[in-house]
Amino acid sequence: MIKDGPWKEAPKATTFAEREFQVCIAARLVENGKTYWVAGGGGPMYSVLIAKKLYAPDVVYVAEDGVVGPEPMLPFDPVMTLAAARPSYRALMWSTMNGIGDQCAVGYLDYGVLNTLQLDPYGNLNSTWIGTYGVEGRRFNGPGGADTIAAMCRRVVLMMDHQRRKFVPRVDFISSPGYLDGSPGARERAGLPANTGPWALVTNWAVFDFEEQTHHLRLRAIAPFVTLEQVLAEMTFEPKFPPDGKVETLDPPTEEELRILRTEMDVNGQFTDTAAHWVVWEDGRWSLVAKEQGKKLSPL
Amino acid sequence: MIKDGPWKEAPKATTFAEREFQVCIAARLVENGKTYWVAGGGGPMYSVLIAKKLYAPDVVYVAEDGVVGPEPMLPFDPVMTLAAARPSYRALMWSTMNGIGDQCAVGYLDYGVLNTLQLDPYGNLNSTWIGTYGVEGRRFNGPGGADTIAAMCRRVVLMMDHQRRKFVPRVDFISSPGYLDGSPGARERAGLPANTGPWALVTNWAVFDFEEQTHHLRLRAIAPFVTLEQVLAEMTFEPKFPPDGKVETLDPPTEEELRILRTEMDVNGQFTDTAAHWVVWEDGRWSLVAKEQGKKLSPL
Amino acid sequence: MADNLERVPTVAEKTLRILEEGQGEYSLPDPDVFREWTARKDRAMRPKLMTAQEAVARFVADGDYIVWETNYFQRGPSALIREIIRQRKTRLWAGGKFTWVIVALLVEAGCCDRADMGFFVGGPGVTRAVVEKRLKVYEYSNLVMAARLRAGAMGLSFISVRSLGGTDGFKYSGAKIIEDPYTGKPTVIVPALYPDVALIHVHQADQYGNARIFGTTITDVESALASRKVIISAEEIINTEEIRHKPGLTKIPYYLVDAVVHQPFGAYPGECPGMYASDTEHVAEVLGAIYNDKVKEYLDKWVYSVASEEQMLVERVGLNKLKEMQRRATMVATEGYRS
Amino acid sequence: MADNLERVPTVAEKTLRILEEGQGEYSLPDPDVFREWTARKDRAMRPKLMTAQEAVARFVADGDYIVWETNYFQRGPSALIREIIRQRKTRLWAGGKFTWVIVALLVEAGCCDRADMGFFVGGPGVTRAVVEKRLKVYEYSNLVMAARLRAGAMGLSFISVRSLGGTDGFKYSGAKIIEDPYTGKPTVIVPALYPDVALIHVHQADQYGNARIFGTTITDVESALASRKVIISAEEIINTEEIRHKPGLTKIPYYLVDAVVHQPFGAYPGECPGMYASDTEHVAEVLGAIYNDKVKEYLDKWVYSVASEEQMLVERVGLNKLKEMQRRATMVATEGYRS
Repeated sequence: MIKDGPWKEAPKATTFAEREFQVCIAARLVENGKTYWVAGGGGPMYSVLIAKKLYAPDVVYVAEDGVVGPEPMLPFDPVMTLAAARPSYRALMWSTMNGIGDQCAVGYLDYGVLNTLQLDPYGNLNSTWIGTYGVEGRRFNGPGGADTIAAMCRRVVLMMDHQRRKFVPRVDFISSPGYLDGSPGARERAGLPANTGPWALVTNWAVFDFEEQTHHLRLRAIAPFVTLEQVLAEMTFEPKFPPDGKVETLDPPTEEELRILRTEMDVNGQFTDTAAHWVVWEDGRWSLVAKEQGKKLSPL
Repeated sequence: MIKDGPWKEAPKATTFAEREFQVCIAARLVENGKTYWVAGGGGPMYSVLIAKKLYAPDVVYVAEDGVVGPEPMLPFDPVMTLAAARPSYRALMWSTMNGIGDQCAVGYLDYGVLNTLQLDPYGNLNSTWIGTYGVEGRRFNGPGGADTIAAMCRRVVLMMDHQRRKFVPRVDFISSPGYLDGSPGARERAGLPANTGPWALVTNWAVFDFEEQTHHLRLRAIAPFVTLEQVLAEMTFEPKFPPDGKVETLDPPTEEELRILRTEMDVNGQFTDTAAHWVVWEDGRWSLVAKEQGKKLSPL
Repeated sequence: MADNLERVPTVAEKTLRILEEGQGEYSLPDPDVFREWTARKDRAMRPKLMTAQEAVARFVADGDYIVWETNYFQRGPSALIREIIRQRKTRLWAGGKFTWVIVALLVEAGCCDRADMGFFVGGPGVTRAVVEKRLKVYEYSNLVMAARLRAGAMGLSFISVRSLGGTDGFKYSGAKIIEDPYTGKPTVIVPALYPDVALIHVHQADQYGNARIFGTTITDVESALASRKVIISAEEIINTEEIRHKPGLTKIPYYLVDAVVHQPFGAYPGECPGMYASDTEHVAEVLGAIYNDKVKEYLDKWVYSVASEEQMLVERVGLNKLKEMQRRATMVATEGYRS
Repeated sequence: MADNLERVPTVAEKTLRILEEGQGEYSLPDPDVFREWTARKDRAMRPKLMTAQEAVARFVADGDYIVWETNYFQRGPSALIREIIRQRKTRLWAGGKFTWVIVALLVEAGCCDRADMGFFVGGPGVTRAVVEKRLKVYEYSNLVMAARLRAGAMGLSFISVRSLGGTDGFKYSGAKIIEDPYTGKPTVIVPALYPDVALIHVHQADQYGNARIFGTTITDVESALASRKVIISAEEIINTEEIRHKPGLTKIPYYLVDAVVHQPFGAYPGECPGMYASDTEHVAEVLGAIYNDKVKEYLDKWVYSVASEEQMLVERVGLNKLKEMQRRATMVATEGYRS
């Protein structure tokens, strides 16, 4: 899953936000020559579009509303990541919601990439309610297109902030299915297509996959700017580890990845603005540096 | 069902083929301001198009393949009554087979008009096999779109040659449903939509409807050129009669009806060519006259 | 007798087990009841042009189940939604798929007390309404809601889907898991949806309701087929002659439609692809109002304090902004949006 | 715990009765098996242009279930069908919906031993094949076959329909009547259809298989989605640049497609709406051949005695006839067929 690629040789960035790192890592996981169905915009969309520009030219990006293989006119207006002219530009096909759902159901949409608010060891997603459903806490936006993608795409890449309150033993509400209780055949018993399920989780600190037998989250690689102890401390449960115990260290973003992300996608600096600090390479090591108020990272 | 209309006052034709008569009578049954879904071409299509031109301007003709409300470019090439440019001309919408089927299923297609090879007292249609199914006899073209129309349109007008071998107590094969065994709720028990079923039968000699309680074929009117005895002799079962016993006499075709039929629709004279004789008004009465070989009826 | 008759070795039992049932409320999906309604709709081509006020007054009743296509930001029937709020409709049941802020606006305006969830912003107002039991939410997803509408559009009572199973949403939905009648495997089915009202904003329509939409569509066609009352708002009213010239462009035939509202900028503040871009400031304002619990102020400014959409566009938005939105559309991508 | 949880008063039982079952043979409609096939299809855009000979040789196997769109007379894949006959494929199972002469031709040519009926001409040859047990026919209708393909295209195992029940066709089909899981009423369901091969003739396609069709369609899109192998024949090959210019016109995306055959007059003797009218003499000839039991002579003349479609068009049809067919199309209705 963690492969080598052109990023190995490319000039590395020395200052970036963690969420930028996360998007670049997700981009490197993109498999060339496959279809990617992405709900909404943000990190999942950016990761696929960066990959298509740099590493996976034969990837087919499919938007939730049925835009197939566009050459989107970047950047987009805020919120307008779907059903709008710029993201739909120069597509091979404009379909409908049910039309693109059909393509997924019969198996033509290989990968999904999804954000989640909360995750459990079996990759179940919560985007509906944090707290006690209907009683206390907060209602969020619901599954949207994520339930479909999580159910029917062959492989799903998840993206989440690496925070202790988000890695929970049991999500407050399963909005979109992972491996449910993790037992063999649990998804099939729920009526979901065979041979589907979460394939990877990319946080701002680490990359996970799911152990084949147990369907349990397994740590595969960590960011160069955090320690294994830090990664585990921000989880309420212990992940599995590879059989050889080897957890790899990820490469930092390249200058080119960040240039594309900053100039064509996250142009309003949402990722960098919402970050509390920057990751900076100084004196031969990575450190977290408090952000200067109002200062944006340069587009390189 | 048998109404008065502009044909009462219009100049009457004095020479015509029986099947021409049949089409004109079916045209007069067309209800203005309703949608008509017609499978294939021939008499059913002609009757609706004549009606639209003369009596029912707000009728919406819908072709089997989903052409909605065309202003068809008449006449058509042989066979090319569907999925072709001329019958699709100046439509309001071009749909798909499932798309137009959906419109029918939710109830937007009011009437169907169908040809049949065989009919039983409950309006069941056979267009699949005459003889013992699969063993002896002859395979015909199957239900095509007729099963759908017979099942889902609100009212169905049937058209059949008035011949003893076609009025049978039980059709050899139910290709498209009438009232099945005639019992109350028989169609609903078979999963068909409520409040649907055959509404009229127009032959070259008579018009029937179906008795409300028994769902049995009921004679309502006969052609001016045949007697009641002739009509009944060409049936293997006795139809019901109206409560008052009154069987009406139909008006002959008008010159205008025939002109449209002959010049815009049946331009190759299929109806007149295949007729064994013409119906002719002579000496104050109608008679059947053997056709002169090769001579066509004039288009008036 | 049957000559090519063969016994199929698939289903041996004569019953199918229902393995699981969601507990969410839904209207009984009976196609025959829906057909009684469509039987009464007029098939003749009659002009249906009217104002948004009139269309909403006549065709949206308190307690109706409403669906709308796309959302407040992208070719949605934003003008019609604002008119619903302005007329203070109540007890609406919202089909909240593929939408953003509309459910929150309806809830805060007191128009809506039930919602089927696909996707909508769940800010503090919606959370409060749920906790205080002023709003019931039933849980589906965008595509499952689209499947329910498709089943309605097909005149069915239910349809099977390959998702929703295993989620907690399933429990609060009308879905069931049954043994598949052919494969025997567990299969999720959902009830068809037959809304009372569909609100659809289109690029072009004629006065009878024959409607064209360019770009992707969500479930515009399905909603029009499955809903009792269909209100179309259109950027442009075109001649029926033009409709007949390119019948392949017609997405919705007129006899499904009850009202046609000529409403330029009817998707404002959203984009109408190929015609105008969105008002990004307004988008930020309404999202901010929801997240910061200022929806009432937002509605006062943009809905209640103006008598009509036209007044809002002239007095609150201004012609310069509208021209700029058109200019930005022209600058990006008008290709493909006329065919 | 569940706050908006309500008991739905619809289905009390925990089983559904199967009330009736047709006895026709069909392939088990398992979407997961179909998904194993689509998993292996290439998603990259690679040129797929090849001749009809090559496409049929590579993608039509003996024993395959084949579907085709429209028919021999109207935008059907007539050239591909003739090539199947020319290559003497055997044991094909024909999805005979909305078609005229094709099944009769395939049967008389010895290519076909099973057919699902929607509509096809049943002349003496077909009758004889049935009585002599060389042909099994299962009975559906055009729309029910379309529904089966739609269920396949939706990745389902079955779908409910509002027809077929009560007919004798039902008995010789794969349909069932079950208690509706929501209304309790009797409901007809049919098995999804996942053909091996879809043959689709289109107006325009690019070299990868992105395809455009103008005018009404039957189930072109559904067939492409539900079939393992998809062969497109196209009147015109256009640039992908043109496809991207009007994405709304693409009906079939390239990754469903295995072969693209550039086949001008590929619908001959049928019409291709907006491009050419039909050869009415040929239409009469083939219908006459079937009704008068002269199919072998017809096939000798038009199929076996020519090595390719190109040879047939030049030597049997002649350029004058082809030009006249085009002229007649131009005379009638080209409007609407480019958008």
